[in-house]
Formats: sequence, structure tokens, C-alpha cells
Amino acid sequence: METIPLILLILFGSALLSYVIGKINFVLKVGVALAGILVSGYYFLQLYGQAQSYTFRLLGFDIIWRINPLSWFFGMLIFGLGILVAIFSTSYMKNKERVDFYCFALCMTIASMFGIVVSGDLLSFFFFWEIMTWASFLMVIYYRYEAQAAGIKYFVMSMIGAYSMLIAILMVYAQLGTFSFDALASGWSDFSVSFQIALFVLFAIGFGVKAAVMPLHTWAPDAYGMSPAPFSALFSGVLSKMGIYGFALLMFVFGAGKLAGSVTTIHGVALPSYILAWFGALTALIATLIAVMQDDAKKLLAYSSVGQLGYIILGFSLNSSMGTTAALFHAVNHTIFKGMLFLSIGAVFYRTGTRKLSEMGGLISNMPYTFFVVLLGIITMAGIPPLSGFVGKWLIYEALLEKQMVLLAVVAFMASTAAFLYCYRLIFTIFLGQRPPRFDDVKEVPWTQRAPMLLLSLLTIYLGFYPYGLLNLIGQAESTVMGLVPMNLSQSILFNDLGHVSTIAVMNTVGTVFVIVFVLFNTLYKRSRKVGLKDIHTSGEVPGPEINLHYATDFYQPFSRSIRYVLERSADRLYGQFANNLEGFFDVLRYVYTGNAQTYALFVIMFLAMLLMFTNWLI
Amino acid sequence: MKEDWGKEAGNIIARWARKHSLWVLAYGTGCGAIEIPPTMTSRYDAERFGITGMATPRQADVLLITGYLAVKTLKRVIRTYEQMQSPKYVMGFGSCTINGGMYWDSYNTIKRLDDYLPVDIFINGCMPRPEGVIDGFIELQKLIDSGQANGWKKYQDNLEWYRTNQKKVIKNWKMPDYNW
Amino acid sequence: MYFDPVLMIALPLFAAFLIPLLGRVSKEIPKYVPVVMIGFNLYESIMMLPHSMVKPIIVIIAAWKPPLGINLTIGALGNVLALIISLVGFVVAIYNVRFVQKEPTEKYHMLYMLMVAGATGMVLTGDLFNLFVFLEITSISSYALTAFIRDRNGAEAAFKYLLIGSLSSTFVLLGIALIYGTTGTLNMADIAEKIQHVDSKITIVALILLVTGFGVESEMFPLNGWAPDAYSQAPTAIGAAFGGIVVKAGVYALARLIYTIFNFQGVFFFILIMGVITLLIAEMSAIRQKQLKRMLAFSSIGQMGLVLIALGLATVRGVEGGLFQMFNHAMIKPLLFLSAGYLVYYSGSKDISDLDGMGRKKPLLSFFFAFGAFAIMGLPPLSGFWSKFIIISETIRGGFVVVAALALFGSVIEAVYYLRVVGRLYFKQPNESEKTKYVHASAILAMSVLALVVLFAGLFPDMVMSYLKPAATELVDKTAYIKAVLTAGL
Amino acid sequence: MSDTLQKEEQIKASINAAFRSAKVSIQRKGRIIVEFRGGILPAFASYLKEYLNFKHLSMISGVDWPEDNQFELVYHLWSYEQSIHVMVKVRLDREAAKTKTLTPLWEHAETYEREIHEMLGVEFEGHPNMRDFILEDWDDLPPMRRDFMTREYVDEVYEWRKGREDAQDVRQTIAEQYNTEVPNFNNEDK
Amino acid sequence: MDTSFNLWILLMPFVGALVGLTYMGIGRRIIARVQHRYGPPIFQNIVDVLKLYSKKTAITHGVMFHLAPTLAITGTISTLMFLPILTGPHGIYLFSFKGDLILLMYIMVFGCLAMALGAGQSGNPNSAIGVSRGLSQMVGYEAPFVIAMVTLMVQFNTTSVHDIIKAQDSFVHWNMFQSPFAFIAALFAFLGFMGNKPFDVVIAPAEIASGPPSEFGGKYLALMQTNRGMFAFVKLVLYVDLFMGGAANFVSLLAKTFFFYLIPLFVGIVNPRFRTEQAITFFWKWPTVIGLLGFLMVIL
Repeated sequence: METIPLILLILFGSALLSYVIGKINFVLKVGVALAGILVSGYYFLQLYGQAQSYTFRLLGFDIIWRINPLSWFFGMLIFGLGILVAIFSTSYMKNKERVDFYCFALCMTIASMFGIVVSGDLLSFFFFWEIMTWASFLMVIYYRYEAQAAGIKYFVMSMIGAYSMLIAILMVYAQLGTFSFDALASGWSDFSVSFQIALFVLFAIGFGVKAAVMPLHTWAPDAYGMSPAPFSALFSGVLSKMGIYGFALLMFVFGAGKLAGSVTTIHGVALPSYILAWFGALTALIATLIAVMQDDAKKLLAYSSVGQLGYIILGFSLNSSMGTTAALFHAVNHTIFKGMLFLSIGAVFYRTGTRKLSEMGGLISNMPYTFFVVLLGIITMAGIPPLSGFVGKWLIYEALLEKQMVLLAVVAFMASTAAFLYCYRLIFTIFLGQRPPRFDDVKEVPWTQRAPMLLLSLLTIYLGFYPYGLLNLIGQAESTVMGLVPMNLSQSILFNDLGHVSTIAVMNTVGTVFVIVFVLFNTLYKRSRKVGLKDIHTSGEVPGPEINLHYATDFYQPFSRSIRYVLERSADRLYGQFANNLEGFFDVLRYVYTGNAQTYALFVIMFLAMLLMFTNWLI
Repeated sequence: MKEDWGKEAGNIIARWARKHSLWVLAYGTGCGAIEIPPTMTSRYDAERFGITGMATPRQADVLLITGYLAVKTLKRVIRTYEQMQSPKYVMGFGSCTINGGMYWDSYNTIKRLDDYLPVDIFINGCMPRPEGVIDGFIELQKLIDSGQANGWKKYQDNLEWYRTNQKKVIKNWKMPDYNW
Repeated sequence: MYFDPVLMIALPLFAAFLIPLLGRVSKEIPKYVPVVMIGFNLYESIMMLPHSMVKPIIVIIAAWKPPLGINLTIGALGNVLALIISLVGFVVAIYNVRFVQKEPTEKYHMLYMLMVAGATGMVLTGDLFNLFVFLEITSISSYALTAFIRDRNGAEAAFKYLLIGSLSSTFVLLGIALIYGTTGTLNMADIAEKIQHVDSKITIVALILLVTGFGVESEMFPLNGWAPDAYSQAPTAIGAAFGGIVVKAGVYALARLIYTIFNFQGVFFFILIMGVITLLIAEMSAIRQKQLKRMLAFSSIGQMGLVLIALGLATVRGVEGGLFQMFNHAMIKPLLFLSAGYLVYYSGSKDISDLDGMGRKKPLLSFFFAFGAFAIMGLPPLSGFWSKFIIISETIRGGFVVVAALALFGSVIEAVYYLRVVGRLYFKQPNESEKTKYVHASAILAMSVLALVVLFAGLFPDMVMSYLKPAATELVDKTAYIKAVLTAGL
Repeated sequence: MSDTLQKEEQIKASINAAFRSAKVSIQRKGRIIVEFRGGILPAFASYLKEYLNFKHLSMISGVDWPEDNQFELVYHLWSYEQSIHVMVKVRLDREAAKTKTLTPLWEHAETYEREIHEMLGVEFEGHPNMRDFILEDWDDLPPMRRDFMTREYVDEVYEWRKGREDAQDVRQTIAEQYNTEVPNFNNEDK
Repeated sequence: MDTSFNLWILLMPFVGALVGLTYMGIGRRIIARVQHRYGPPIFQNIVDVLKLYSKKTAITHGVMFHLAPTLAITGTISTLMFLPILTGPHGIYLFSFKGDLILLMYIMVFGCLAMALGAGQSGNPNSAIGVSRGLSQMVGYEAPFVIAMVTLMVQFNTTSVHDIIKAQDSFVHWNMFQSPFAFIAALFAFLGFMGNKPFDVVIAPAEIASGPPSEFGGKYLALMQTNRGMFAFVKLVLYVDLFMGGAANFVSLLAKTFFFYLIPLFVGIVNPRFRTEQAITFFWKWPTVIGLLGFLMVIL
């Protein structure tokens, strides 16, 4: 049997199976789901470097499933994080209700995402896209009572995006008579410019909703925040990447990046791409600023996710090999560190039962492993060397500077600086500072949860040390699928025309200096004495339990005062008002149906009379 | 032999450094607090001796107690002293710290600071002028240089005695353990 | 092996009039008569399918050959619709077995049989006047069934239906008279043949009258004023049957008219526009409804709007999509209506706001409702996805991008209001711990059949489409049909 | 004279009319003394505040009268409009010294009441926050009572530094120095 | 080459710390003179650090607290390693050929983040408030700084510090004359960087008890003070490299860095303290506008 349908079959099958036999007991349902994902992951690994394709006809349309380096690249993210999330879930979901439902939705989501990346035609792309939407919707509404608003918002916005994409797909179909990517890739340049721009905009809306580009992001914080923690990791780490994959297809495989015909270009980038770049950059900045103000850990991460995805889109829209490499590299990074962080927040939630930053504190001594993971996570997220986050950021800036896009570069830099704020807030309010007495007995999470997080941490250290392997993979995808000339690579140093940085040297320097200072410092001096949490300078007062010593509420209050112009405006509220006004309009309209028989009869007569008056129209 | 030499050299340097860098935590109780600003600022400029004010006990070397200590304040002063890092010095400032001063028969003011904390040097007067304060600091520097300013050691060695005295006046002793 | 297709009409009619007599014998027998009779119809239409796909089956009654005599013309289209009607009829009949408790049950079953027989007749007949007769049979039984719950609202709804229905019948009759007067024949194929030689000023009037008449049954805006009331006030099963049976027959008649009989190209665009308007206004009204069944009624109208769009495209592919959509709608809407009926019954209120937490109390019913909602929203891999996809695809191929966008906008609204209900079912805390009432197995069976069909059609759309393709071809390419009918007797 | 005291007389009249048990006397222009027995009535205080416009509670002080076996609490109220100072003197039994709190009327009464509670041992019913004020964990007699022997207490608790053994009452010293009588400390010249 | 290279790698941190601490001592002296005081000896800060190293006890609040000064100094030394200190034939380049300006901008944050984490674990609310203020203010001054940096990078079409230095081969080509707007913007950012008076709300001793380091004492504080001196040196050298074309020998390096050190010092002497949001809005107003003017100059 062909591998691709086999993988899809295994995944969809294990989804159904875990739901059906999951009624029996816990081990079975989780076991089936995990086994399904692992086995399909194994088959997927074997696809590396192969170019398989599987075609059949459905409803008179050609359906193509194929694998290429780009698909493999995204499939790697899906399975990599998917397996870890599944392992994490085994203990996380223990003793929770409706685990069968959870396993079903998890497998469905992974299956549909894999379906998306192996789709070689727009129809199956859209088909799997919709399955992914509702499967993840099921996950968003897992905590059902409080999740309603988040779920419906997510679903409706996804539908708007999907339908806008559908129109684009069908417009393509109307022009070409086929759904296949290849045909579109070769036929794109023959379209008229306005048609290309229309397609670009419609596709961008469709992918932009999933990738949470501002102002289409409003579903993301609620949906990420509401879904169970392991799934949030998958949601932000991989599911949002499907939007990114869409952009990759749009810009490079379809060829929208180099709009044919007479379109204004700015800095060598076509105007629509340039506008998209601004969307990406502003998303990065504004979402970051909003993230700084969040008190809910998952919402904070969600907004940060929106911001980071903005970077990725910025990278893509530059339409250069450097930018694309940056975007794809950052996509991997984002998957890794968002996986780490969401899983850690999940672990903290698992033990403490709260996600409110202001309610936690001082958990470092209780959950040292989790702290370590979050520490590495935020270092990566902030893009501080020597971890892998820096490589991604470096590539993005170099790509921007290469194109001489100064303002975009400044905005991107600023967003990255502002990201320090929420990074620190996240780690401080949860793990540092004073611990509330009720969390004194909190323990570290079990190994099934610790292991996935630690694995991801190792990965980020490795990539920070030696990004060459991944960059090479990206280069392959670029040259074979995306029609770009990949950037020059060297095993030891990252470079382009503008500058260079040696990740190995950075890692070595930091490591060596740290070891030397650490050894000197700890051998020259006696051990210091450990004191209690409350043994701090409080002007001599011995603080009682009623005194709050943890500064976690309104952490960046002065900052919020200076960016209140941003915070006062909310796209979410705007949409809410718009929807309300629309419903008010519908309310007026529905009085066409008066409920009065005479009126209805009058309608019939009027209809007839009207038709008789305008008979010419009908001939 | 060689080790001793190294240690000795280190001690000399350390003493010299300690002497010339006195970071003061001024515990401003009573009227003495008003004498500190002129001491530190342009008129008398204590900074030229390396004397600087510090905000927290963790960073400070000298605890300057400027005036009478009520029982309630004493508790805080002890706490503050115990949070400082050794070597640390206590300066009693004004007659109140010596014998209660004008509050000699008050039911709520302690009479002898050295019963509760190891005072390295007293400055008498009610109040002592800034010149007196600086003189006190110079005396302290001399003591440090000669290795006599070892109140912190005394406190460690006689902790029991100090604790008994402290607990005598502080009825409700709810304090963390001393960690030096 | 199939029996004489005449039996598909004759037997139910006969059985319908037999029911009151049987009711005298036993209270139980009338319940099962519809199941058996419509089951026979189902069997019959399945068996005929392979034959009618190849070429229309012409049944000549009383040896008068077409165009002179009355004949049944079972083309692919008619057969597919007969299959849909009998499938829905059968499922609803199963549901009826235990659901109908209110006296007089035998009258209910009789009327129901008449309605199904009438609708089947409508799609099978080849004669225009017969079409009118069967329409009347269907309509009159529908009026009666609407008022079956003998309360004020039911009577009001039935009266509205009756008023508008009679108006439409009048117009239909007038239209038929005009055609007969000018062409001198009532056989549809024959009319199609002869009408080309008639002055178009006359035929356009006939067309307008007929479109208005059948537009009422096919829920075209603004002729659908009866629908919300009738759907929501009739017994649940009848509401389901309206969506699955009556309206389908009406749409069939409309399609026959504009495709086979008349030869006007402008009318297609008109139908397309009316479809969009119907869709949008229905969805916009549905979102503001407070009663569950009224909401479903408006949603039903909206779906018919989509079908009208498909019919208005006048391409084989478009009509295929439309037929697929009709099929889906015929399967999903009864599913929704039946589960909604039980939900309304258990919550004790028609209001959506009283459905809080039913997902906890009635997991299976809520699941069926949610399943139906997901299917009708057009989520893959359920069948609604494919039909919607094909229709929108053809709309855009026809160049009507704005129409497609509006239709999709309607879909978004649809998603919102269905999700609100599903949200009520699952996301709200139950009001009080309900004593669990028993859902009868026949209802579960009926809903399971529908759900399975929907899932199956979604997973293997090609199977369904292979039957719809000849039907659509027959409709669009009328020459083959005319030829088959007119040469049947030779 | 009579017209200059007009406002005061008016106030006196209105207090007398409303509260029979209050003994009102006008000490001089702008100062009225109201004497009360058995604790202040919150009703009286709020009458002064709301009807006679004494919005401002300047302070509450306490005096120990061991001779009468009584405590006296003095509430100093001030009216900004009329520039009149009212001293409400309240006498409490020493054994069962208890009165109602005024914190609902004036929030800052909390601190004064805490201090009086600590120094004299008067109970304030309904006081929201009767923590230690100045003396932490004081377990002796309240120190401002006349029968609290300060010197004995100090001798017992604190250790004297040498040189203070012959210390004596400063008033004695002054008297010796200036060759005068030791003044009589009793408050008889009231 | 190799031995001197290794020697400089070992020595440079100490040199940096000494220079930085001495500058601070001189700064204190200058402030004292402005205030009509005599002032401490110029090596006062070094004495202070020595004293702190000689402290006999130290307390820790946990792992992060213990590691924070170490990590901070690691970050600073690493930054130093990627910075060209002296240019020319007898230059001290260390590893600066292996990284560019973007690396420098990011690796500088490493130490600050470590400090912030350590301060966080100390459990003192003042520390957390200080960190919160510091980070907020950083977003403020990062705006003009980033604009200036991007201007330079675009102007010379390189991100390598070496190339930027090379482009300023003579006195008139120094960036402070060549692109004055970027220079002014960067100078404003420098005020924030150095944390001197108008922008010292982070450590504001009278308000929040010296903020982030308020719980650090003894050897930890000693390490932190060393780090502070070294970090000042790093920042000064970076600015000299970027705007004064680097320095060919130690004398000119000291002169140039001292010039840069004086600017925030004098601004600080005559100014009171900004509140956090005032500081942020200040940075986002004029310095940013000036920086954007610099942009226009480069683009046009």
C-alpha cells in the first residue's frame, strides 16, 4: 500500500478507534491514539527524501497526494510536536473527563494537518483544511461551559477565512479547470494582474486567519487559552503553521510572490507582498505589546504566538531566499519554543490548577525542571544568543536589511525588544518571587510530562549550536519546491553579503566563560547560606502572611500607561460591534415575514405582477 | 608559611578595603536622622572617606542607629542587623543609645543599646554634630584597621546572651533564625 | 426486478383510503401500513434505478400512447427524486410508529400516505395536468397535517398555507390552461416539442403563472411566507417531511418547467437571483429566531435558495450539485427536525434558550442534532460539504463570483446560528437534573439511518454522484427526454 | 457680649433641646464644652456632625481620674463654617471602661481610639481594627494609667548603665537647683 | 599573534572592569565637584568592589539567585569577546570577526536577563518593581537606538562592526559627523543605557531600595559591581566603534570612551529623575523623530 494513504488511514482510523473503544478504559483510548501517532510517525520518517505521489479521481476532480521536501518539512513539525504532545497527554489527561473525545480530536487534527501538507491539489487541501478546523474546534470547546464564546469565535472566523480561500480556489478552478498545484504554478503568470491580486488577497485572508495575522487574530488568544494545555502547544506550534504553510505555497509554489505583470514594486517586492510584510511586522509589534499586558499565562503565550507568526509572515513576504529561510527557520523555532512553553504552562496548570499569573509565584523550588524548560523557552523566544531563537531573528533582520527595508526592520527590532517584557513576566510571576502558601506542597510533574519538554529544550540548544542541518533541509525545500536559490551555507558560520555570525563560536564563548566564572566563583568562596523566601529586606519588619510581597498584579503598569493608545483599541470589540449591528439589521429584515396571511398573499400577487411587468427579462 | 603570608596579605588588603569603603545603613530613629543629611552632603561631605549611604541591609556595612530605640523599633533594628553581611559594624549615635538619654525613665525605650546589639563605637552628644559623626567614623576606621571592630564576631559568639536580653524586652519573639 | 411503477402511486393511494377501515379493526395496523407501503416504494425506486439511468421508463396507462394518453415518465431525475422521497418517507414513517400518539392516529397516517403518494406522483408523472392533480393531493394533505395538532397556532399556520397554496394552485391551473389552449396537449414532452412554435408572448405568461405557482411549493422568496409557520406548527415528523418530500416535489416541478417545457434563457438568471435572495433573507431571519423549529424552517428555506442557485446555473455540473444538495437537505433536515422534535419535547419549550445543557441530559439526541448541524454547515467529510462545494464551484465557473460570495456569507450566518444552538446544548450547565425519559428505538433507528446515509454520502460522494449525473443530464439536455417519451409507444 | 455669643447660645440651645442628659457650657467665644456620662452616643456625635455641622474630628484624648474612679475621653470637634470648637467630655467608669466607636462617622477616629485603648485600656465597641499601636505585645497595666508605676517598671525591665544609679526625678533636681518647692502634681486646680 | 591574542582574551575582562570602575570613580568625583564637595578618591569604586569581595558571608535565595551574577558577567564578557576593542594593525579583535552588530545587540541582553531573573528570585517586591521599570524603560530607549543602528547598517550596507569602523577612516568621516541624526538618536538611547540620572528609575534607591540588586550582598554584589564596570566599558567601546571609528591605541581608546562617559554624566548631574512612563514617552518623541530624520538622510 502507498505510504501516504496508509498514514492518513492509520491516523483517521486511530481517531475513530480511540473514540469507540475508548469507552472501555483509559489506557486503551490513550494507547490507541499514541500508537496511531507513533506508527504513522514511523512511516512518515521513511518518507524522507522520497517523492511519492498518489492520485485518484473523486467527483471528477483529480486528487493528488504527494510528498516533497516542503511537505516533509512541515510534516516533521506535525509529527515531532504531535508525538511529544501525545506523550505529554498520557499523564496530563489522566482522570479527566471525556478523554476519548480528546483523543479523537487530537488524532483528527494531526491527521488533517498531515492531509494538508501532503495535498497536491487545492480540493483536498481545502477538504483537509475544513476537517482541521472542526477538529480543532472540538478541542477548543473541550472545557465546554466556559469555552463557548472562544469556540464560536474561532469557528466563525475560520469559516470566513476558509470561504474566502474557497472562492479563490474556485476562481482558480474556473480559470484552469483543475485543482492541481502544478497547474496553478504554471498557470499563475498567465492570469491578469487584477485577477492575481484578487487571488492573493483572498488566499491571504484564508491563510491569515489560521496564521492569526492582525487584524484577523482575535480568535487566537481565546482559542489557545481555552483548549487543553497540550493541545494549545499543538495549536500554536503546528496548527497555526498550516497558515504559514499556506503562505509558503501561495508565495512560492503558486508564485504569488513574484506577481507577474505591471505591479508597483517597493524595495524589489511587489506591492501586495509589501503590504503583507507590513501586516506581518505590525502584527509582531502590536500583538507583542498586548501580550505584555496579559494576566492569563496562556493568553500571554497566545498573543506572543500571534506576534511570532507575524515575524514568519514578514519573512515570507520579502520574497527572497534569505527571508524564506528565516521564516521557515523561525517557524521551526516557534514550534519548539511554543511547544516548550505551552507544555510547561500546562504542567504548572496541572499542578496548581490556575493560569492566572498574579496568583502564582515562587514555584522554582517545587518545579525545577519546568522552570529550566521555561527559562530556555523564554531565552529562545526573546531571541537571545546562544539558543536557536537568535538564529531565526538574525536571519530575519539580515533578510530585511538585505532588502533595505529600514522601517520594517525597526518595527521588527522593536517587537523583539518588547518581547523581553512578556518573557520576563511569564517566568517571574510563575516561578520566581514569593510563593503563595497554598502552593507550598506543589510537586514536579511526572516524567511523561517532563520528558517531552526536556527533549524540546535539548533541541533548541542543539539548533542554537548547529543550525546547519535544519538550514540545509530548508535549502532543499527551497530549491526543489519553492523555486528559490537557497542561501549559501557553511557548516560553521552563518553569513550573507551583509554580515556573519558563528553560532558555534557564540555557544563556545558563552559556555566557556560561564564555566570559568562559575568554577572560580564557587571555589574561591565559601558556600553561601540559603535563606527563606520571606527573609528579605522589608525595612526590618517581619512580614506576616497578610502582607503581599509578590509584585505580580499589573506588572507593567507604567508601560501600559505609555502604550494605552494601542491597548484602548481592540479589533475584537470592533468585530463584536460590527456583528451586533449586522444582527440588528437582520432583525429589521426578518420582519419581511410578518406572520400575516394577507401580507403573504400580497407578496404572491406582487411577485406575479412584477414578473408580468418585466417579462422581457425572462425571455 | 607561604599560605600564612598569602592570608596575611589578603587580610591587609581586605582591612584596607573595608576601612575605606563604609556603606552606611542609617536607621533614622528619633531626632538623630536629621544630622545625617548634612554629614553626607556638601557641607561635610562624608563621601570623601568612602562613606556612602545604602538602601538595604544586604549591601551595607555599618548600621548607624541615630537616636532612642523604642521596644517596637528595637525589634526591627535587630532584624535589620541580622540581615547584614559580615563583617558589619554598629554605631550608636547620641546619648539615647548610650543610656537612654532624656528618655531614661520611659517605660518603652531601651537604655543600653549594647545589651541588644554589639556596638562597635558610640558617638555621644544630644545630638552629636556632623563633625562628631565623621570623627566617629574615623575612629571606626581605626578600629577596623587594628582589627578591633569585631562586634559581629562577638554577636556570633555570644548570641545566647544577646538573645536573652532581646527576648526580655521583646515579649512576642517571632523572628526568623539568625543566619550569618 | 421491479414491479409496475404505477403501483408506486396506486398502492399508497389505495392503502391510504384503506387505513380508516383498518383502523376499525385494530389500532396497531394503521401504524405499520405507511412503513410497508413506503418501504415498497423505496424498494421499487431502488430497483428501477439501474434501468432509468439508461433510458426513461415510460409507463403507458390504458393503452393510450403518448402524447395522447396519461403516462408515467420515470426518467433518471424522477427516479432519483422518487428515491429521495421514499427514503425520507420511509424513515419518517418509522419515526411515526411511536411518535404519533395524538388521536386520531389513523387519519394522521392516512394523510401522511396521501402526501407521500402525491409527491411521488408529482415526480413520476409525465403529464402536466397530472402534475397539478398530484400537487393538489400533496398540498391538501399538507394543509390538513399542518393543523393536525389542533391548537390555535396550528390552525393559523394551516390557514396561511391554505391561502397561499390555493392561490398558487389557481395560478398553476391558469398556466396549464393557457398552455393547453395554445398547444392542445398536456404531455410535457409534447408541450416542449410544440411550444417552440407558439408565440412567446403567450408562453411567457404561462411560464410566469407556473413559476409563481410552483415557486410557492419550492419556497422561493417571497412566496415562502407559509413555510416558517407550517414547519414549526406542524407535528415534528411532518416538518421533517415538508423539507424532505413536499418541497422536493415542488422544486422538481419547477425544474421541469424551466428546463424541459419552456425554452427561455432569461429565467435561469432570474431563478439564480431569486435563489440568492431567498438564501440570504432566510439565513438572516433564521439567525434572529428564538424558536428552534422556526429556525430550522428558515434554514430549510435557505437551503432551497442554494438549490435554486444551482438550478439557475443551467449547467449539468450545477444541476448535479443542486440535486446533491437536495439529496443532502432531504437527509439532513429530517435528521435535524426529528432530533429537534425530541429535544423540544424534553425541554418542554419551543425556545432555543431552554435547551441549556441538553447535551448532558440527552447525549444521543444532541449528538444527532450536532451531527446534522455540522453536515448542513458543509463540513467535510459529511455530505453537505460536497454539494455546497460543487454548487459554489459551478457558480464561480459561471462567472457569478458575487453570488458565490453572498452564498458563502449566508453559510457563515448559518454556521453562527447552528453553533449557537449546539452551544446551548453542550456549553451551558443543565438547568436541573432531569429525570431521563426514554427515547424510543424507532426514533433512534430513523435518525441513525439518516446519519449513516449522510456520512456515507460524504465519504463516498462518487457513489451518489454517479446516479445524479444522468438525472442532471436529462434535465439539461431535454431533447433526449422528449425523444424518449414521444417514441415510447412506437 | 450677648450678641457675640449668639451662635454658641444657639448651639447650646439646640443640644439641650435634643439631648437632655448633656450638660452644655460655653467656656468662651468659639469654645463649647459638652459633658456626658456613660460613654458617647454615636447618635449624639452624628447629631453634631450632620445637624450642627461639626464635620471635623480634631482628636480624641483620654484622661485618667483615679480620684473619681473614672476615665474622661475628650472629643474635639471643629466646625469650619462657624469656627466653633466643641469639646465633648465623656466620663466612663474605670472598671468597665467601654464606649461605642466613632469610626463609622470619622474613619480617622480609628487611630485615636487604638491609642487610647492601648494607653488607658478603654474598650471601643465595634472598632474594626484594634491592633497594637505603639506598644507591641504589651502585657502590663496600660502605661498611661496613673496607677502604672513607670519607674518600677523601668527598673525591672531595663538594665541601667553605670552612672545613672542616683538619677532622680528631673522635677526634684530642678527644685533643688533653684531652691524651690517640689511642685504639687495633683490636678486640683481644675 | 597567538599568544598576544590569548593574553588579551584573558586580560580584557579585567582591563574592562578596571577601566569601567575607574570611570565611575571619576564620575563620582566630578559629581562631587559640581556639588561643591571634595568627593571620594577616583579609585573608590575599586575599593568598594574589593571590600565586597572580602565580605565573609553571603546569603542566597536559590539557584537562580546564585547563578545570576555569574550569568550576568558571562553575558558581559561574551559581549566583550565579540567587540573589536582596538583597531588598526595592532588591534585587539578577540572573536569579533565571528559576529556582527546584530549579535552584539542581542548578546548584550543576555546578562541583563540573567540579572533580572536573579533579582526575581530574591523575592523582594522592590526588585521585581525595579525589573519591571527597567524593562519598560528599555523598550523606550531601544526605539532610538534601533533606529540609529539600522541607519548605520543600511548606510554602509553591512552589519559587520568592522566594516562600519573601516568606513570611518578619518576624523571627518566619523559617524558622529557623517550621520549626525543617527548619532544624536543613539546618544539619547545611550543616556538610557547608562542608567544615569534622568533615567535611573530602575534602581531609584530612595523609592525601591536600589531595585533589582536590593537583595544581593557580599560576593554576589561584588560580582555585580564588577559586571557593572565591565558593562559600562563594553557600551562605551561599542559607541566608540560605531561613531568615532574605533581607536587605534589605548590612549585614544581611553580618551574617546571617556568623552562618551562624560555625556550621560553631565546630563545626569543637572537633571532630576523621570518616571517610567515619562521616560518612555520621552524616548518615543524627540529621539525617535531625530532618528527618523537620519533615516531620511540615508534613504534620500
